[in-house]
Amino acid sequence: MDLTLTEEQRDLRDAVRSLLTKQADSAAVRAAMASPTGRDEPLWRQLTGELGLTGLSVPEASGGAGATFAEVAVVLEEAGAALLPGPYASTVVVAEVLTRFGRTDLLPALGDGAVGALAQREPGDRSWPPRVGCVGSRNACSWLLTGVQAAVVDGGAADLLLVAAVDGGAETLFAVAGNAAGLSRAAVPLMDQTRRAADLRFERVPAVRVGGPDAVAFARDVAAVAAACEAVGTARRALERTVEHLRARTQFGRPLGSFQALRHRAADLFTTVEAAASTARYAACVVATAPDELPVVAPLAKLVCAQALTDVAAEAVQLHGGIAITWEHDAHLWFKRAAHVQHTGGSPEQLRRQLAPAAGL
Amino acid sequence: MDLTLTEEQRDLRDAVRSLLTKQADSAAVRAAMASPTGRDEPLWRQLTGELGLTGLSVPEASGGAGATFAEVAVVLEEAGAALLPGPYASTVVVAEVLTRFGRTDLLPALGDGAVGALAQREPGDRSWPPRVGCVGSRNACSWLLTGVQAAVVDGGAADLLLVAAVDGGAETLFAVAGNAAGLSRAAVPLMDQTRRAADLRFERVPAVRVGGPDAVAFARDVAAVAAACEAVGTARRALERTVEHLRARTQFGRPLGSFQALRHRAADLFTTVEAAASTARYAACVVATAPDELPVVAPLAKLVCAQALTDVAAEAVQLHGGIAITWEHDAHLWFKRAAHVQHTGGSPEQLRRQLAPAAGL
Amino acid sequence: MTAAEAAFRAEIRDWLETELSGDFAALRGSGGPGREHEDLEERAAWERRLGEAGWIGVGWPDSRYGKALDLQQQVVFHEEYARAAAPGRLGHIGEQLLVPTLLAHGTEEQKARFVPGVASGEVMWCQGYSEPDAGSDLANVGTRAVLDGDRWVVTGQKIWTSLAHIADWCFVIARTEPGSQRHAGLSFLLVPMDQPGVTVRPIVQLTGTSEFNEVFFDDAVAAAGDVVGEAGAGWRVAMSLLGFERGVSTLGQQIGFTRELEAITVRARENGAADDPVLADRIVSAWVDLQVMRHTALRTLGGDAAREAPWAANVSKLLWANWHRRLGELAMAVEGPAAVVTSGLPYELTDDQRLYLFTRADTIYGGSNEVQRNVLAERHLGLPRDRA
Amino acid sequence: MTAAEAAFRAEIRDWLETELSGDFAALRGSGGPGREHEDLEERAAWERRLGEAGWIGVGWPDSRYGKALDLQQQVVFHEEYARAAAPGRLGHIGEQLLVPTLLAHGTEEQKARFVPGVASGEVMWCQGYSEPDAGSDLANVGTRAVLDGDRWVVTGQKIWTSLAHIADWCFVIARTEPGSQRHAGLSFLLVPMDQPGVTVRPIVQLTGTSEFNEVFFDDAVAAAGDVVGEAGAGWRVAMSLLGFERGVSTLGQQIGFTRELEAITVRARENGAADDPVLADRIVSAWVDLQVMRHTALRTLGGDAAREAPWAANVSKLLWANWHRRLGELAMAVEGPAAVVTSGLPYELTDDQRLYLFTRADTIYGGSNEVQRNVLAERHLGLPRDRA
Repeated sequence: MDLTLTEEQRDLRDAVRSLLTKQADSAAVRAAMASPTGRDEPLWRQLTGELGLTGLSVPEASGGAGATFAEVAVVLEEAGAALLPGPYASTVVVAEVLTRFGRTDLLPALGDGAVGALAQREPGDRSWPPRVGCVGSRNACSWLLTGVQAAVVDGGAADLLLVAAVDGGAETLFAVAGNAAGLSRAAVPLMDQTRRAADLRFERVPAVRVGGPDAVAFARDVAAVAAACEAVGTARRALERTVEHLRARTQFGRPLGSFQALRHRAADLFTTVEAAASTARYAACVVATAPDELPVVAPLAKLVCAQALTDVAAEAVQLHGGIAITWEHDAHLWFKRAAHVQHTGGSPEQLRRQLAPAAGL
Repeated sequence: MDLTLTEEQRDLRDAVRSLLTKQADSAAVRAAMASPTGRDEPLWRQLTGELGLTGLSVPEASGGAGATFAEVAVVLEEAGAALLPGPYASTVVVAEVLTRFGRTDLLPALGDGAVGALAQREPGDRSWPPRVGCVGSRNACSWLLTGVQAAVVDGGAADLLLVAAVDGGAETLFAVAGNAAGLSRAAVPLMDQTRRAADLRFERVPAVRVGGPDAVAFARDVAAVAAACEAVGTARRALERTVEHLRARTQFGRPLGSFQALRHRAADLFTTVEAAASTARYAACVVATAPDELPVVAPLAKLVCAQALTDVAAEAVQLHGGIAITWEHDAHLWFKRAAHVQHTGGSPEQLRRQLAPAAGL
Repeated sequence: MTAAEAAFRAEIRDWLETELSGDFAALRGSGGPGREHEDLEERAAWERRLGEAGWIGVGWPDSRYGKALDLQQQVVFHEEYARAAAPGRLGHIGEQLLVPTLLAHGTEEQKARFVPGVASGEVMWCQGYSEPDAGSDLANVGTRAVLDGDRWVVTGQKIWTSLAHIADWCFVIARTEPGSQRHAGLSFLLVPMDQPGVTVRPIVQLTGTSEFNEVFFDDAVAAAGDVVGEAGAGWRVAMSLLGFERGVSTLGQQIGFTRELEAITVRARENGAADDPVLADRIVSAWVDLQVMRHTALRTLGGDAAREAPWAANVSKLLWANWHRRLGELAMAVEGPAAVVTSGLPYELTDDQRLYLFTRADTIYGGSNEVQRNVLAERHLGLPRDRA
Repeated sequence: MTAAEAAFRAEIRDWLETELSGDFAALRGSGGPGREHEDLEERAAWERRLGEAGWIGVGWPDSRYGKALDLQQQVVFHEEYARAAAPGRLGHIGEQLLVPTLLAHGTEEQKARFVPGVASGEVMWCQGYSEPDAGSDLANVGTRAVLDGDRWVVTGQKIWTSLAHIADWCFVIARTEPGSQRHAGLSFLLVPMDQPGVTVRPIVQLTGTSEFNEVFFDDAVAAAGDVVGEAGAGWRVAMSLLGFERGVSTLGQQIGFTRELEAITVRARENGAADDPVLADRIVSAWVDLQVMRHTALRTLGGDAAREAPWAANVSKLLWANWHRRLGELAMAVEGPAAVVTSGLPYELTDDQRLYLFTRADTIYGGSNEVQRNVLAERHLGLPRDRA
């Protein structure tokens, strides 16, 4: 597997980076995260409509760009780098799942900025993989879904929800329209203010069956890979900004970056980030070309990349010093994002336990 | 509890340090570890006879110096610093146990250089606290001991062995003479060549009962504290030598110690060592004055000090560079000692599990 | 424990129990690092109550101004104060930094003028050391003061000034000899905050709350005599003050830490986190390291500590700051996926989140980890100074 | 995998299977870091066998001297070689360092003279770079060479010279311009080992075995023409050689790592260590980090790696050296209390102990961790050089 970027992927990366540098700088991100919907609406329309980035890996026949998740991953890294507020990751996960399970008929209008989200955790559940709590019951030609899902990222804005539930004893993945009858959504505030979440209550909500346990697992795994790719983007940007600070800031009459203790720590972080980036890239290629490996590679990528971001964000704060403790500097945004990625989608201990059989234990 | 050294303790420390600096330098240690008994016989006679250091905490009425384990701890640190080969730690543990349980009548002739050792692990056992495997059975006015004990440090040379065994379902501590009938001892080679060990086989060996489960636990705990004190001594010396190297050695035209990355690492090690030293000192005072705390403080001290030595020894190797990989430099002796302390007497994970109730879990 | 010590402990405990049951009951657990914005008026009243009862400055070595307790008694006082979850002090900068400095370097007249206000809990102080361009380099002072007749005229900016918004006075390091460099030519000035030349701007922190400030001096004025030590020799005064930080109050701090860890441990038992053996191992590690800090504090407060542990301040700071930062990480891990949800709008953080976020400051302020390591390497390991 | 690749893989696998079943069967697992002292004669014979079959220098870019396999084929070759546990190479210094250097900087005459001996497995090389007083500072070269008619006369000392005791030749960095400083005035000389002026003294390592040496040049002689690149311009030649280290053989190395980790994992299941959840967590961590190294190797060997990952050599070295060192620690932890007992006198270490002890060298030799971090900081992060 060649994990270097293709010419097209590099062009895609450069285009998205250039756009987000202009449209999603720190001020824009802060404006978006303080706005009612938590996103920059014109930018979201541009990303989804003009550029079609949420449909990147959807087949052309289904209205997408016909690329693969490897290309989506390139965009996810840039979204992570900018801390782009809005449901990009959630939506591409839903698109990938529906594409993979042949249900692109369920895709909402991605080109019009439609939003998808994945619901997979009950309130109070801290197990991993999460306990599946919603119950689906067959009702003539359709299903009805009942249960509660906690802190679903982008669940409030979603036009289409994928919901992990139990049907006849088996894990089943259902699709539910955001405006379905019997669905109530209540916003929950997150420490990472670049994200929005909602508690969802389903009371006999009409649902469409997408697939069985393999669909639930696939959705969970793609979400993990998406989180990993975003985390790598954030980590890389946080490190770049930290290195810039070390170059620019002087203390005791010399640039901070000339102090070897700090240079060595930056070098270790660089190693951490690039190693994690390799794993994220590998995982994205696995989604695209070798999904059999996904049950191992997805938790592995989430584990490694969340930890890398956690390490980088923590050191970014320390290496910036006092300014990083202030609201006005972006360091706390990276740091809060790191906590979000680390504590959702399985803790490091849980993910390692999930990987134990693959490791021979 | 005042944990600073008293005037007398400082004098004791200085005297022992001065003696060992002359008599147990690197060349002497290497000669001793290559010798048949694994120790420098004249030095051992001097330490035990003239100076009475193995009987330091034994009451004067029983032929000792009437000091406490806090003074023994001072000597243990110096023995650890020098990597003094020989059974000092093993012997003072036995002396402390016999004193505590009022069995100084069993003490061998400490002033003549007699040696004690504690046997507490069966072959193949990796649990902690160790499974007690030897069995004691009552035989008229005495007990007979049967079983096997693995890699007992100083077990080959011991004039008196303390052995953890089971008697009528209860853990019991027995004393056995080194030359008792039915006891066979086979030397086992250790990676840490400054120590000697033996496998012991007991076949209906006459034994004296010292105490019940509290004696077994006390012996184990005092051994842990002794190991902690020795480890602190080794760690402090390894760090001192490393700092000397950083001061003396130049690279790229300047002393290594002027490179901030190395200076910061040395500072962190210093913090680690002095924190561990505080805990070792506290534990030694607990042996002397507050043995009720010992079941918590002993494993804690062993855990913390073994880890400190492990960290320091590893960094001592790295900071010395290539020379530390050679046989002629002392770094490997510290490093091997660190492994010995870390992997015997309970692993870090096991000791933390032992401490979990104290921590509220 | 001696009988006298037990009686003393009972006295303090009773006093705190009584006082914190009445009007001040709501103040238990209020204030302190990360919560410095809470209940300012009520805590100011508490300061005055402490002062009335003589519980301010218990460790000052001059019995004219306070109880001058011995070390063991001070330990007991701080332990009981922490154990009662009595409110975070507003007056600690005056009590623990300014007054010890005055007692060491001030004139009798200065002591008589300034100490009683601190002792009564009426007068609040803040510390004007750090500057925006200086970072950890305290000697890089840009604030200037010029003697103009009977007064100093002060111009410059300080930053990370705790509690400046409630302080009556600020002690300021200013450059009083134009053209002087680094440590030379600095003075330690006492500047009233309530004057037109002083502006305080709160710094909004990553928690969304404020407890540090920027302080702007724009031709602010101090009396000519309100310089501690000699004019131009302020560096020595400023540095001796750093030695007063912490010390015996460490033991009180550790009781606060114990309470925080206990809450996390209880939570872990309740929510199942403790059933994860790897997480349980981390909890025990935190507990172990807390015991080690306690042993280290006992050792560095012992009779001969100045000789045996001259490194105490640096080692202790590194230990507690890193420990506390890890505790914040542990709190979040114990909470699990719920850790990412705040307790309310607009940005009401949970205790775990506040701990997690605010402890990042612990390793930066009050001498960053990097500064502590530099000091240890140079002063206590004798390693050559990094080339400047 | 393409059919051609599968066929190629089968060819190598069959060849190794056949060869390692006969006289060479006992060599499986022999040699390599930490075991370089084992089976020297038999492994020398194995080198010649490899040479005969054309399996030396498979990655050399010049098809006159070897198979010039493409990258994917080289990966397959190294993977299969490692998978078969074929013996640690004795000729790798000639194959992977000297010949690539000659192909890049040597004259046609030098190539014709020296490459075939390496290709046939007959001629062994060692590397004369490090010196006792230099440490990580390679430019601090004290070894001198003076041109005396048709020969260089070489005087000085090298250290950490792997396999010098079996080498026929040594490539030596020597100062050929008296009074020159640092990187200037150095030359890259080819010096025969079998001459009176060369003395090799083995360095006994912490394992009790030897694989490094001190090499003393005492008026040793090299032919005037046996300088690679221009005399006085040896630094550039020497540095370009460092870029040849590792690369594609990393994947083979990782298969060796996998085998080591598997053995430890099996042992943990057998002896109960795996029942300790905290130790099990460490084992999984090691496995995870090994996968990450594999992904990193794939990325840094990809089509556009030179552009995308110019830092590959430094990052890979840090990753594998630290991983391997941790693996040694893990091996001991899995073994538990039995880990401290050796397998016999005089000082026969267990595999775990050898791994534990010898991996300490991994982070020191071949560019220490500190050197890798310096290079990353300066070249790839653009941080200012530490003041020299």
